[in-house]
Formats: sequence, structure tokens, C-alpha cells
Amino acid sequence: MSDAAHPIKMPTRLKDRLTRRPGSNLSWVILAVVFALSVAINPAFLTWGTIRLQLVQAALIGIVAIGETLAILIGHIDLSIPWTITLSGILSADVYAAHPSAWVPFAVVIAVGVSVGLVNAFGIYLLRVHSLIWTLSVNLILQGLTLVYTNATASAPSVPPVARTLALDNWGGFPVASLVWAACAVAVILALRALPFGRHVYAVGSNELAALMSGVPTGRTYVVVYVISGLCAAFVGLMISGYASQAYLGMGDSYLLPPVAAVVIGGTRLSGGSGGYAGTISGSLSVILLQAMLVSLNISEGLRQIIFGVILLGLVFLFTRQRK
Amino acid sequence: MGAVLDATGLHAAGLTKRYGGITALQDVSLKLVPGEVHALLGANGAGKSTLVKILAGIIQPDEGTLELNREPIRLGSPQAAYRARIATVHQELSLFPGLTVAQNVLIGRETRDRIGWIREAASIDTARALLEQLDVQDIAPTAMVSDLSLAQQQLVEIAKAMLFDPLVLILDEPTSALGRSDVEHLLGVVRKLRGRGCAIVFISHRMDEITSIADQVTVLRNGRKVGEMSRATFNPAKALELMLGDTPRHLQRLKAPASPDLQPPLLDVRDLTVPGRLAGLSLEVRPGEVVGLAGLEGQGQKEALFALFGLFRRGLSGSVKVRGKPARATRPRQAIASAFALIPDDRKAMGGFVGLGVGRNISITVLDRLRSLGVISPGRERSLVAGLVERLRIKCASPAVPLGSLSGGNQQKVVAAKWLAHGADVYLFCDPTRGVDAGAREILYETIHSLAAEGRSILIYSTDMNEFAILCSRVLVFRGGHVSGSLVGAEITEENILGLSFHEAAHAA
Amino acid sequence: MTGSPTPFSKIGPPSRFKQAIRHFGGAAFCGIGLFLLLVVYFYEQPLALSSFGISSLANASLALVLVAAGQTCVLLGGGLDLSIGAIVSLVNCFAATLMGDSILSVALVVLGSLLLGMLAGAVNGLLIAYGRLEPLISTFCTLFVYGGLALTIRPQPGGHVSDDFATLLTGNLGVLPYAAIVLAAMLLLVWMPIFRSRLGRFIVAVGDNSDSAYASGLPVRPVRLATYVISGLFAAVAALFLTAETTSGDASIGASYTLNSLAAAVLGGVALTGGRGSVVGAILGGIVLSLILNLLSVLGVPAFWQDLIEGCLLVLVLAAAGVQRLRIDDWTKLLGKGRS
Amino acid sequence: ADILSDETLAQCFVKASPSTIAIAPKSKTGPFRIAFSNSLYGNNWRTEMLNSVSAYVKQPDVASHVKEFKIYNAGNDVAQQIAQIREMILSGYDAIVVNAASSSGLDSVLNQAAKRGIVVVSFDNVVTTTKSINVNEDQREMGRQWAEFLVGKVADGKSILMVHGLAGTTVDNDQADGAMSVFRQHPNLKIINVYGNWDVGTNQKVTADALSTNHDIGGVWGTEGATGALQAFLQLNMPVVPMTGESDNGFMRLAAEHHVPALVIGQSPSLASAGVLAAIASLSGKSLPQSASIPLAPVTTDQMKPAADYFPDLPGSFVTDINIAKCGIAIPVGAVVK
Ligand SMILES: Nc1ncnc2c1ncn2[C@@H]1O[C@H](COP(=O)(O)OP(=O)(O)OP(=O)(O)O)[C@@H](O)[C@H]1O
Ligand SMILES: Nc1ncnc2c1ncn2[C@@H]1O[C@H](COP(=O)(O)OP(=O)(O)OP(=O)(O)O)[C@@H](O)[C@H]1O
Ligand SMILES: [Mg+2]
Ligand SMILES: [Mg+2]
Repeated sequence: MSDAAHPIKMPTRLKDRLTRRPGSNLSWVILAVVFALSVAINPAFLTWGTIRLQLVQAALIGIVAIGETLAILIGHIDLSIPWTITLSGILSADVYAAHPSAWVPFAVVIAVGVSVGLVNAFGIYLLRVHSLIWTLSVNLILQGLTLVYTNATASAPSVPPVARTLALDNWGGFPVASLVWAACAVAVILALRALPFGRHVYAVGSNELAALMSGVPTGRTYVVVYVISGLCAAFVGLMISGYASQAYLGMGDSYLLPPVAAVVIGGTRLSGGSGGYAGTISGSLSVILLQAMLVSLNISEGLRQIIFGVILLGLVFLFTRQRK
Repeated sequence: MGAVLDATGLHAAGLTKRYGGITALQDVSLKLVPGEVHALLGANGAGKSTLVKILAGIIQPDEGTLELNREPIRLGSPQAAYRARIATVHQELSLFPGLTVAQNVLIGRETRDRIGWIREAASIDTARALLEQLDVQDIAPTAMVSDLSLAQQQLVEIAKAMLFDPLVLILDEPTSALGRSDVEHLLGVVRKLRGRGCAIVFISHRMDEITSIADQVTVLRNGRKVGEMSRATFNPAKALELMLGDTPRHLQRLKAPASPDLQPPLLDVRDLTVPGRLAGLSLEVRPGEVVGLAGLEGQGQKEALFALFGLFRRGLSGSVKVRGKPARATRPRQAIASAFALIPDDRKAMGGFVGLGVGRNISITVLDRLRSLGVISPGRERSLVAGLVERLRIKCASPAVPLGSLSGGNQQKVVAAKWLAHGADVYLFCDPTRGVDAGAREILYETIHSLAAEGRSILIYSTDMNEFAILCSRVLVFRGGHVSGSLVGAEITEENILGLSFHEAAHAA
Repeated sequence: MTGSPTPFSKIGPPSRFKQAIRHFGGAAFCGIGLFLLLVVYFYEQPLALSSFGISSLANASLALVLVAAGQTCVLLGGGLDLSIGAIVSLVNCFAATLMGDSILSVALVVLGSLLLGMLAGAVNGLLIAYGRLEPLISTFCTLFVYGGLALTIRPQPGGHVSDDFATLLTGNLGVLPYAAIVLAAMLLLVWMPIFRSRLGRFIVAVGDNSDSAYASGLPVRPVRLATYVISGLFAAVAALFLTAETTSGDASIGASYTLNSLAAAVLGGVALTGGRGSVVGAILGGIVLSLILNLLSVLGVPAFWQDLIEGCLLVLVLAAAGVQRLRIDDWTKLLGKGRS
Repeated sequence: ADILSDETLAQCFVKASPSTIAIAPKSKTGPFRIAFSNSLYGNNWRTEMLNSVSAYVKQPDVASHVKEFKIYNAGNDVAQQIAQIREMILSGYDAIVVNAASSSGLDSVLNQAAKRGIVVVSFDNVVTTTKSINVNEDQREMGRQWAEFLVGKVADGKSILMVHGLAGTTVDNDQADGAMSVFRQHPNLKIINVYGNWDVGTNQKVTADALSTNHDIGGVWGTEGATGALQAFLQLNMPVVPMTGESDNGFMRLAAEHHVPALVIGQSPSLASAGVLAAIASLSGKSLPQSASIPLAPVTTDQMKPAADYFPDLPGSFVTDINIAKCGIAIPVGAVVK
């Protein structure tokens, strides 16, 4: 109707992108600012050694944040990551000690990740419990399970060699961890953009009822999202055990909220249905740089926390303000 | 009653509102006079709701001024509008499902005792009195709003507006969700308020309502005022022409091709029952047939469509067959697999993804088919989307803009487009033209016509009785959850439908 | 068409029973649970009925109960407060660091603590209501800020608390523990007046549907702000009580209260999505939760099993609530967000 | 053997300072009911502590004094620990042995316990009330010895990286104070402070961060979790520097393997057993110092012997010094690692 007055304009994709998604572009700007700040505070941040180190750290957060991004995109959250990491790290070291063969760590990662994902999806999709509190409870159960299983002592003397390769080695000058991260990132970005699964994720996140009524397999989407999230966390558990050369209790404790922060800084909205993994990449790097910068400032723990909180707040303020 | 509006009333001048590139309203002036019903006419997206939102203080105009009783006023917030005694019933209802009717009606104006505590009993009395003023007897003030039907919620919303003893009452499409008798009721209420010296803004897409109630008519097109008529000069045909622009349009009866009886029924439903909602529905629909589900609001028509589409998770009994194969569903995916498609009435809640782009809304049903080498081919997606946008004349800046930024009618077209893309044997239309303007309505009619011509079966529920006469070859009239009679061909008239709605047919034709 | 029959059935008020279930279902559930727990507890520890035993129980649960009530206020308004535990820590450190022995100093510190709690809540509220940030993420950020402030005030646990203040809050008057009196006072002097007045109604309305609230002309932003200020106040009182109980300040004391307050609220039937629930439920939920934790120790449950049991319990309760929802036989009701 | 011989007790419980007063014994007839209140759990040290103390009370010499021994775990939650201690008071135990979640937070409830005639012993994270017998290793001295070791090995003008434990805890503050008392006399050494939270991963991360931004680190003052600090050097292929740390098996193993000059002084998990010993002694009528120091047992890299000081077959996180010879506490490794 009245096509003359409002012709269907077909703007160039580039223009589209710039006007429609200021969030994810802004997150790279912020990363640049954080990086510039780090360098100003300590020029050593410009050395390849430091950058490489930060890349490994960022890879750990970044891979975990794949699952977190997906969970947040479907309008939920995953806070069961810390003890999924710990359980998988400890279990893979343990089982490997008993059966030292190369595929064992991966089998453990898959078993842990898939089971945690299924339990999460069960509570959140089938029972429709709020994901925040369900995943926190699952986290508590995993903590209990780990403690009961280990009798609160990590017992394996060493970690599988593949864990060390993943976390410590370099290939062609690049840390293996960040190469793995890059590969995962490409895969997830492609999946979100070009696979039906990706469209399903956005559809469920923006209106689950409408998704159901459009024939989207909503249950399967939940399951896949949470299983991926479990797998990412379990895999990172293996990597961290390699990084520290041992699996220990509480090794995932610092992975509760930073992944959420990375996702949010990356411009994905917590209400679901909008955002993507590209932003999370810069979000992960920003979070890690911020942490490292605060360490290098050599200030009291309390002040460091305050600064982290305030800076995060500032970033969130820039990115996630609700429209209304 | 408090002070009344003096004869100058509310005067809006030169209102302009832009959303990014779209000018939703351009230099529109409006005079609201006490004791008059001022109707706003316009196609979907003409800017009616935008104007309403400005008067309600929800949004602020980019340009323009407002004067109330010759004093300039600024409506910076909804509170400001209420203080000026301008009360609005929005197109999208603004109720609290978790609160009772009385709590909803009196929200923010509760009766309180000296220390400021709410006196529930007094509030309930006030709410009851207000509902009685509106001649509503069947809603208890202590009922939960979530238990009410849409029509009842609409009345609660009006009662809520009445509490402000408004000088200006704005009703944005109050009748779009109502059945015939509710509409009559509501128009009666509007007349009563007019009699009390209220200035009323009334928006509707139904010409007969405008004819019967409006004292003044303002016609909008693409955000501009294109005509003004008084009761005396009002002429529906002329108004339609102004609304739609130069393109001449003729609504005419679309005759579905009479289906040869030899063809086996595409859809065969026997004794379909949903406890408490649908009592034993049986029907057969042949390819190319368009069957209407008529009756007063809330008699099980919608439930029938929802039950076929798998929206009831349990309790279904009876049989459903499509092309002779069992097709009873407890999940929409099952129903879709048996070749059903449902175009729902509640766009926001069920139809679309307001935050996602128009293109993505359309392609969601056919992702598998758009794949090449496993990934969705952007080219194929783009051409599919572009084709449907053009076919249904969806008005949007680009297929990438979010669905939520489109006007209601265009959103509805997007929802239909999604199912045209997918294709189905049986199309279920649930009040598809609710709140849709004449132009879009015609496009939807054409679409239904062509679907029938292709040999699909179509079931339509509508709150607009005229639609059955235009579209259907057969109409089933529902009453109390079951079919009370059916009409064929020339029998399909408003009178006959209403007759069957109220009195059980002695013998179904 | 005058005299036409009404096309829809008359909608009467829901039965009293249905209404009661809607409002107090969670509370009733917790009440039953509480009763069972108490029976087991008194069976295991008969001395629990002594005045020392009763005040022990009351003291063990009061802080969580108060924090849960504060959290409930925010939840009812459609928000969420992850920083509430950090506010507890902050106020605790503040009070234990500045308190002297004179009555004047105690009074000033108590007043200052309440103000500090409300200020911290107000900052949350301003960020969310006026800064338009998502509650989850912004209170996650302030969690660090308040926790960091607490750590800056008190890098190591310690401080001084007046003995009179400590005994006044943690002792007992006959069999009646002061903790119960504090709770009753908070409910009668703060909660009741708010929730019987317009503000309380607005809080529930905003939590139910904030768009409607805006369109209905309710002061949505001030109401949101108010929920956080109130929750800050409750957190501050909880912190003062903890200060009296622990006679010291500790920057990590509040850490466990965030999840536990959410869990208590959910146990008590408060919806995490806003607008539904009662404070009675949250209070009972808080008592049940702390009693369970206590009972696990009394029953000699091996240490490493405690987390597991606590977690399983939570999941079971959540699942029970979820199974209720499974009985909804209509997809549109089960998933519908836009309910208008 | 008599675990309560005067000689053992005198060797084991040394006055923490000359001004330390003695606590009058509460002589009762045994065997005794002893409650054990632990705070945090879930790290290796605490687990070994719980395992070793459980094993200790089952040793025949000890068991004859103990009628009931019950462990309560509060987690790092003062209020929860207070509730549990109130529960112990109600249940009428003879002694309460506590590893506190907060140094001053338990004072009031422990005073109430003492008022009811219950013997109160605190260890590791000790409490400030004087009604309790405090048993600990001298953390300040430990920090001081580590610092002395480094000062002798690091060239002037270099930096020393102090990888602290958990900010704000008494133990961390004491260790740091002891260290600073030495470092302050060497103003030419630059001190860099980071917090490793006593955890290997965090140690590794903060050390790696510090290493990549500071290139003149000549020594690492590390505590629990120093394994991570050492691994950071190895991971970055940096030449190792003199280090200190606690008795983590992994740290000692790596130090021995890579010939890192290191000084290891451990906080023994068997402090808990020493606490139980103190409780039994006090109940049996022995007078003890109110604040007692258990003798330290420092080891340097050149002194370490496999299977005695460190264990190639056990996990890196195993805490090695589970015996306190001077207190007569000997726990078999098998009882601690399960
Ligand atoms: N928030 C918004 N952002 C962008 N564009 C908007 C927004 N709200 C309205 N518009 C645009 O403004 C125009 C007028 O919309 P409006 O809702 O006023 O139409 P209407 O006349 O009420 O239509 P309908 O009959 O379908 O309700 C439409 O083109 C719509 O797409
Ligand atoms: N100019 C256009 N003509 C026709 N269809 C378009 C056009 N631009 C986009 N679309 C379609 O509109 C939908 C939404 O476009 P959008 O720009 O979000 O895709 P996109 O940029 O590929 O998304 P993303 O980059 O997040 O994967 C897509 O289905 C796309 O194919
Ligand atoms: Mg409109
Ligand atoms: Mg409309």
C-alpha cells in the first residue's frame, strides 16, 4: 500500500550493519580503549609475550562464553559453569591416570558436558524453572558431587598431556589455546548466522511462543544450547588443568561471572534474542585485559574490586541500556 | 462531575513525529470539542496510534503544540495527561494480569484511609460503581484480570479511564477484538459519555461503526491529514478513497470455486473435544473450500483452530485426519508436519519476533529449504523474502528492520507471509484482519482466495461478520463450544449467522 | 440488539481457596516443611526447646530471613538484586569499624548503617530505574563495588562491637529471642505500612507489567528505586544483626546471602519474574533454608555431602514448583509472555 | 606412649611471646566428648587436616582419651559457624576445637562456651578471645624466614614478587608483616605485591601477568600455591629465580627437578591434631600457654629427599608435612590420601 510514499529501500549491508548494531561495534572500540589504557599504564602490554599470555587467558573465558552467549541469546543464563569446569578437570585427570589413552580426556569432557547440559535443559525447558536459580543450584550440586567424589582432595598426580598441549603449547608462534578458540569462534559465528540452529536460537530468545508456533524445535534448541554450554565448560576444565598442570578443587571458581560480563560487554542483551558471538570475543578480551591491568597496578584488593566494578558498570552503561 | 471542557476543547496544531527515517506524523492538527465523537480514520501505519500516544503523553512530538481550553499544555508523561484529565485506552491494553479488576481500575487512585493505607472494600465499591456506569454486570471487581476474556479486559480498561472523569477520552481501536454485541454495548457507552460533555477520540477500521457514532471524522494517510468530514458530510466511499489514495479498490465477494463433491475431504475432523472448551467438533473440508467458523466471541471457534494446530498439550479426544492420515497434534510441530498452518490474531504474543528483522520472521518456517551445502543461502533467502514483501505489499524500509517497528497491519502481513512461504494443506486463519485496514485486508482476502484456488483447505475464524459473506463457501456457527448450525452459499448473511448464534438451529442445513 | 444474551460466562471472584493458594501457596508449602523440620530437630536435639536453644535457632535464621524479605521486595517489583550480600558485608564492616561503647556512638552507627544500606540500595535503584540498566548485570557490577568498599574499610576481619549492642540483639527475653522481636518490628514498622499503602500496590503493579504501569501513569522509576532502597534497608538491618552476632566486621560475611536469599524467596513461592508472591512465604523460606543447613550438621551428615544435599534439595523444590507448571495444558499459557 | 607427657607438651606448645599467660586447666575425668568446628573446606589443606585429625583421634593412645569426636563444617560463613558452635554448647561437649572463619567473629559465642565450662581451642585461623587456647605456627616468623632466605640470594636493585594469599586474612597479614620487617631493611629491593589466593591457578595467572610486565624479578616470595608461581616461570621459559613456598608436593617436586633454590616452610595440616591434643591436655589438668606456637620445620631444596620430604607419586596438591614430630603426632600418608 502507498508504495510510492515509502518505497522498499534496500540499503547496503554495510550501512545496515553500522546503523543497526552499534553494540557489537562499540565493543571493539571499548577493547581498543582498554588496551590503550593498559599500554599507557604499563608499556609491557605491548610486547608479544604479554599479548600471548592474555590471549591464552582470554581463550579460556572466551570458550566458556560461547555457551554463555548461546544461553543468554535464548533468554536464559548458565551459572553452572564453575563446577562443571572443576568436575571435568578433576575427572579427566583421574580417569586418565587409570586409563592412559589419548581419547580418555575427551570422553570425560563429553560425558560431563553432555550430562550437565541435559540436566540444565531439563529443568529450564521441561520444568520451566528460572535459569538463574536452576543453574546456580546445579552448580551447587556439581560442587557437592565433586567434593564427595574426591573426598575433597584432588587425587590424580598429573594431568593428561593433551591438556598441557592445549593450554601451554604454541603452534607457529600462536598459543594453541587461542587457535582452538579462534576455530570455535568461527564455528559458532557461522552456526549462529547461517545454520537453522542459529535462527532457532534467536527465535526462541525473542519470543518462545511464536517460535513454537512457527515450527521451531524449541526443546531441541534448549538442549543443544545447554549441551554446548556444558561441553565448552568441560573442555575449558581440561584446558585449565593443563594450564595449571594439575586439576584442583575450586579451579573454576573465577568463571562464574566474568563470562557473563564478557557477553554483556559484547553487546548481547540479557533479555535474549539479540546480539552474537562476535561481540563476545572482544568482550572476553576486554575482561581479561581489565583484570590484568588491575593486577599490574599493584593496588589493594578492595580498591581493585571497586575499579573493576565501576569500569564494568561504565561499559554496561554504554552498551546495554534498555531502550525504554 | 468536575469542570467541563469549554467550547474550545483540546486543540492540537502542527504535530509532527519522526522515527529515524520514517515520518509517522506530519503537521497534523486536530480539534476536539466537548460532546463530540471525533473519529480518526486511516490505513495501517497512517499514524493514528502515534497521534494518540502524543495526546496520552507517552511520546513527545518533534514539532507542534497543544492547547487545552486555550491554555498551552505540555504532556511530558502519562501522568501529565491524566492530570489534564485526558484518559486513553491504548490499542495495546495496559492492564496488570496479576491484579484484580478493582485493583486494576483504581491503580494509582486507590481509596485510602487517614494514614494512607488502601481501603480494599471502598476500592471494590468504586470499581463496581464504575463498571455499572458502563452497564457491565458480569465482571466481579474481585476477579483476576488474567481470568477475563479480551473483550472484558477492554471494558475494564475503559472503566479505568473513566475513573479520571476525563474531559477527553481516547479510544484506540477499542472494538477490534470485540464481537458484534460487545461492539453495540461499547458504542452505547460512548454515546452516553458524549452526552455528558466528554470529548471522545474514536479509532476503528470498521466503517459501520464510524457511520453510527462519529460526529467529526479526520482521515490520515501516511502521517498526514488528508481529509476532514462532519457527520453531515461523511461518506464512507469518499473516506475510503481518501484513506487509500488514488488507487481505486473494490471489495467484492470472492467466490471460492465450488469443489466437486467427488474429491475426498482434505481435512476430516470427528468429535474433536477439548474438555471445557470444545465439545465434539466434527467437520469435513474439501480442497479449495473456505469454511468460516462464526458465532459470538468465545464460543469455541478459536479453540477449534488452536486444537487443530496442536496448542493443547493434553486432554484432546476425537480424530483429526489430513488426506486420510491421522493428524491429531499436541505440539505445533506435529500439526505443521501434518501440513497445518495457523495465522494467529495476537501478533505480539504468538505471531512474530518483534525484535528480529522482517526477513528473519518470514524465513523462519522454511530454513531447511533455504539451505545449500548445509548453510542457509543468503541469496535464496533474500529473494524469497523480497518476493513475499512485494506480493503482500509489506511496508518496511528494508527486510532487515525489526518487525516491531512496523504498524499492526503490516506485522500481520508478515505473519501471513511466513506461512505462505512454508505452504500447507490446511490454513487456519484466526481473526486475521483484526486491526487491519481496508487495503491490507484486501490483500489478505486475495491471498486466501488464491490459496483456495490452489486447492488448499481453509478455516477462518473472524470477529468481523462481513468477512464470512465475502470469503466463505460454508460457515459453521458455534455456540457454547459446539456447532449450532451451518450455512452455505447465499445463506451466509449477518442476519442468519446472528440468528444461529442466539438460537439453536432446528436442523443444520 | 438490546436484550441480547451475554456472550461470555460471568466471571466471578475466584474462590477464596484459589485466591489463598495464589498468594500463599508457597508460604503454606514452607509452613508444612518447617513443621516437619522442627519435629525432626527437636527429636534430635531436645534441648533446642530451652531458651538458649530457641534463641540459637532464631539467631541462626534472622539474617537470612531479613535479606530474603529485602530480596522479595525487589523481586515483587520485577527486579533482582545480586549485590544484596555485598551490601550486608559493607554495612557490617562499616558498623564494626566505627562503633564505640557509648550509647550515642552506638545509636549514631546504627543510624549511619541504615542510611548506608539505603544509599547502596538507592545507587542500585538509580542505575536500574534511571540509568535503564538491566538489574542482573548492574547489581552484578555493584556487587564488586560494595564488596570492594567493604574490603577497603576492613581488609581483615575484626573491629569492635559494643557488648550491650551485641547482647541486646542476640539475647532473649524469657523464651522470646530478641531476633524475633527485630523481625516483627521490621514487618510491622516497614513492610506492612509499605504494602498496605499505595507504594506497595505500585510495586506489585510494576513487577506485573511495567509497560502497563507506565501507560497507567504510575511513577514507574521512583517505584523501582523504592524497591531497591527498601531492600537496602532490610540488608542493613540484617547486617547490623550479624554485626551483633559476630561482634566483628568481615568483608566476606555477606557472600552467601545472595543465592540463599533468592532460594528462600523461591522456596516461599515468590516469582523470580516479578509481581507475584508474599513476604510471609519468603520469611518461611528463609527459616526453612537455614534450619535445613543447621539440621544437616545436627544429623551429622558428612561434611562433603552438605553441598550436594543442599543443591539437590533446591533442585527438588524448584522441580516441584516446575511440575505445577507442567500441568498447564495450554501451550499459549505455558509460554505466553505478553499476557495482555 | 603417653601423649600427655610434660616433656612433649613443653616442646610442642611453646609460648608465642614472653608475655603469654597460661590457661588454667579444667580438670575432668576422661574420656572426653570433643567437637571439632571447621570453617572452610574443599581445598587440599583443609581436607588433609580433616583426614589427619580423624586418623589421629583413632590412634589407640589418643582414642583412650576420646569418647566422642564429631566434625562440623560451616563453610566460610561466620554466622553458620556460630550457629554450629551454639549447637555444640547445647549438646554439652567437653571441648570445642575450632578453625575459625573469622578471627574476632566467634569471640562472643566462644566466651559463652567457656563460661559453661567448655574447653575452647583454636588453631590455624585462631581467634582473638583470651578464653581460648590458641595453637598455631608462627606465621610472622614464617614470612620472616622466607624473606631472609630471599634477601640473601637476590641481588640489589632487582624486584621481589610477593605472591600473597587471600587478602584480608590474618594469616596473610602476619606472613606479609614478617616479610616486610626484613624487606624494609633492604630499600634497594623493589617489592611487587600480587594476590594468589593460596590457589595454584591464581598464583600462576598473577605471576605470569607480573612477569610479562616486569622484567627484573629476581625472587619470588610465595606461600601456599607457589607451585603456580614456579609453573609460570617454566611456562614462559624464563630462567628460574629463588623462591619460597609452603609444603606443596608439586612445588617441592618441581623445585627439586629444576634445581630452583627454594625454602619451604609448611603450615602443617596436623595443627588440627595439635589442637585436639591441647584440648585433651587441658581437660586432663595440664596447664598450657594461652597462645602456643608449634615449632617450624624449614627445608631447602638441597635438603629435600624423595618419598620423605616430597612424594613423586602423589598429586602436586598434596601437602607434605603431615607429621609434627615434636608434638608426637605421626600420621601415615595413607590415612591422609584416600
Ligand atoms: N517506535 C517506533 N519506531 C519506529 N517506527 C514506528 C514506531 N512506532 C510507530 N512507527 C511507525 O510509525 C508509523 C505510524 O504507526 P501507527 O502505529 O501510528 O499506525 P496506526 O495508524 O496506528 O496503524 P494501525 O492501524 O496498524 O494501528 C508506522 O509506519 C510505524 O511503522
Ligand atoms: N537488501 C535486502 N533484500 C532482501 N532481503 C534482505 C536484505 N537485507 C537483508 N535481508 C534479509 O533480511 C534478514 C535479516 O537481515 P540481516 O541484516 O539481519 O542479516 P545478516 O546481516 O546476515 O545477519 P547476521 O549478520 O547477524 O547474520 C535476512 O533474512 C536477510 O537475508
Ligand atoms: Mg494503531
Ligand atoms: Mg490497527
